[in-house]
Amino acid sequence: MVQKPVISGNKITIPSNLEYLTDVDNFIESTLQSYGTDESTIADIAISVSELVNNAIEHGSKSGTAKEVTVEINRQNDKVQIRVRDRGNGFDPEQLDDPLADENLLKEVGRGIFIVKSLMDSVDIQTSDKGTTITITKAIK
Amino acid sequence: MVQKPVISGNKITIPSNLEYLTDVDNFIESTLQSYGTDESTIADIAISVSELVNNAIEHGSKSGTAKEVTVEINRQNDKVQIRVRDRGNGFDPEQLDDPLADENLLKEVGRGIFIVKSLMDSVDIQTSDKGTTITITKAIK
Amino acid sequence: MKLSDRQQNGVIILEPRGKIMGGPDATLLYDKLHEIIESGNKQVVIDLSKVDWMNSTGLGILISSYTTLRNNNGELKLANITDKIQSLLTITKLVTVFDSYDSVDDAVKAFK
Amino acid sequence: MKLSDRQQNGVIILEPRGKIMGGPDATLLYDKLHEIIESGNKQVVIDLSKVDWMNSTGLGILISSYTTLRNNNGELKLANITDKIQSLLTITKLVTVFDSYDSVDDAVKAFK
Ligand SMILES: Nc1ncnc2c1ncn2[C@@H]1O[C@H](COP(=O)(O)OP(=O)(O)O)[C@@H](O)[C@H]1O
Ligand SMILES: Nc1ncnc2c1ncn2[C@@H]1O[C@H](COP(=O)(O)OP(=O)(O)O)[C@@H](O)[C@H]1O
Repeated sequence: MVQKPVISGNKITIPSNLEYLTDVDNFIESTLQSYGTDESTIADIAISVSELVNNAIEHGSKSGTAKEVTVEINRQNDKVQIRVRDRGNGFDPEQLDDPLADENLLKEVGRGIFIVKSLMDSVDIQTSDKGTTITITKAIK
Repeated sequence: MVQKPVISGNKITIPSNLEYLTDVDNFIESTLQSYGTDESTIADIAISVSELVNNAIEHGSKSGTAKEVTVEINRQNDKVQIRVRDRGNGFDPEQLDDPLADENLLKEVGRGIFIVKSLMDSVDIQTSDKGTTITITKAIK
Repeated sequence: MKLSDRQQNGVIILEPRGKIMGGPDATLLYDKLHEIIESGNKQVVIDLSKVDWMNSTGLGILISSYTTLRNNNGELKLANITDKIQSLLTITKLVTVFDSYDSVDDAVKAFK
Repeated sequence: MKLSDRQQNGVIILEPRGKIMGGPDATLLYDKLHEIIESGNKQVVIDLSKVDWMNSTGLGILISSYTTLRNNNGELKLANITDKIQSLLTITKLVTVFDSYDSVDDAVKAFK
């Protein structure tokens, strides 16, 4: 298990602690810059990755045994694909509250996945009691 | 102007700062004990005085020049009378929000004077742009 | 006011003691509550058995604990409400807001 | 995120800078807000001009600032919302909650 952020190639592994959010962000944003991605797209992807890493740490690793989170970034022609993985107990993506419902409007939480879905072109959620892997893609020029 | 709580006879004067709430409370509760007042009545009076002193500091002195608050306690036969005075800009006691209205139920503030009125036998509010003096009385045995 | 906290079956029990009258009292409980929420615990019981009395500041602290937890998908329950506090909750109509129990054990069980 | 604050005509202006992504960010703004409320100031503007981007944690911080101030008889206004933040507020329907202004001056004036 890593004790601090470890980058190897296109992948960063962090101990499950919110203090490492900025390390993931630096890694993702600099990789996207090296692809020549425009600023607005970088922001959309960075926002989405931060949502998923927050969730992996706060909801995922909390319950699991392996307290680390990995984030992998790949370029495929004119799109970028990012995969965030934790080893928690998973969740049921069908059971999420609707953040647009009146009774949830003033809740401080519950908008993360909703925002990722609206900013990204595709969101794939694989989740079981052994962990969660969420893969997002977004077109870049 | 006093720099720390000063007790002279039946009166305590404090600098206008919430850190001195406990000094006023100690003074009032020990005076009431010396009158032989029962515990439940002491609590009702202590709660009410704490409301008025909070207000004198937070709402009263804030705007005024003399940043001190005085609290005077008197026994009159079978009742106790307490007077809390600040030198602030006063307020309009007719314009208070109703803390029982649905839209105010989850407000964190706005119940002080309402509680004083329900716990005390009488509440007299004298207020002008030169300051506020509130006198409460409660029967004791 | 003094404040201590412990865990029981994954539920956080907060135990304020003394008088809740204002000033630093509010900050103390507020900070503790945010520490709790940030560490991922969202089921909280406030045990009021050791509170001599509270004023409207105390009620404000209970309300802010209630709304903060609710808005973070957590939940607050009260336990061991004393007669004095019960009568304040009644006259202010706040009895209708809080979920309260006769003992900490009952409150903790109610989270299941 | 970094945070600075100043006063203008009795209104507190909070200026977060950088990215608001979670972790310590929430606590920082929360603590500042409670310091402000306890010192008796209840009119607050959050100037968003220097925020690169925020995620749902940032939105949660804005909501908690809004509700906390409202529940203490105070008021929150937003100023200089960037395009990125505007689109988040729109898709989450939070545009309907916040009062927002094109400049800090306009927001401060609106408190009169
Ligand atoms: N990686 C994960 N592991 C376990 N549960 C998760 C994970 N990601 C999300 N969840 C669950 O989905 C819910 C909604 O997530 P999200 O929309 O990001 O809102 P928030 O995290 O603010 O509650 C979370 O409260 C949590 O219960
Ligand atoms: N001594 C005072 N000087 C000036 N204004 C006061 C004073 N006492 C009360 N007020 C005003 O009356 C309002 C209601 O007071 P209160 O019922 O104690 O609720 P709270 O203090 O929680 O707002 C206060 O918000 C304030 O505007």
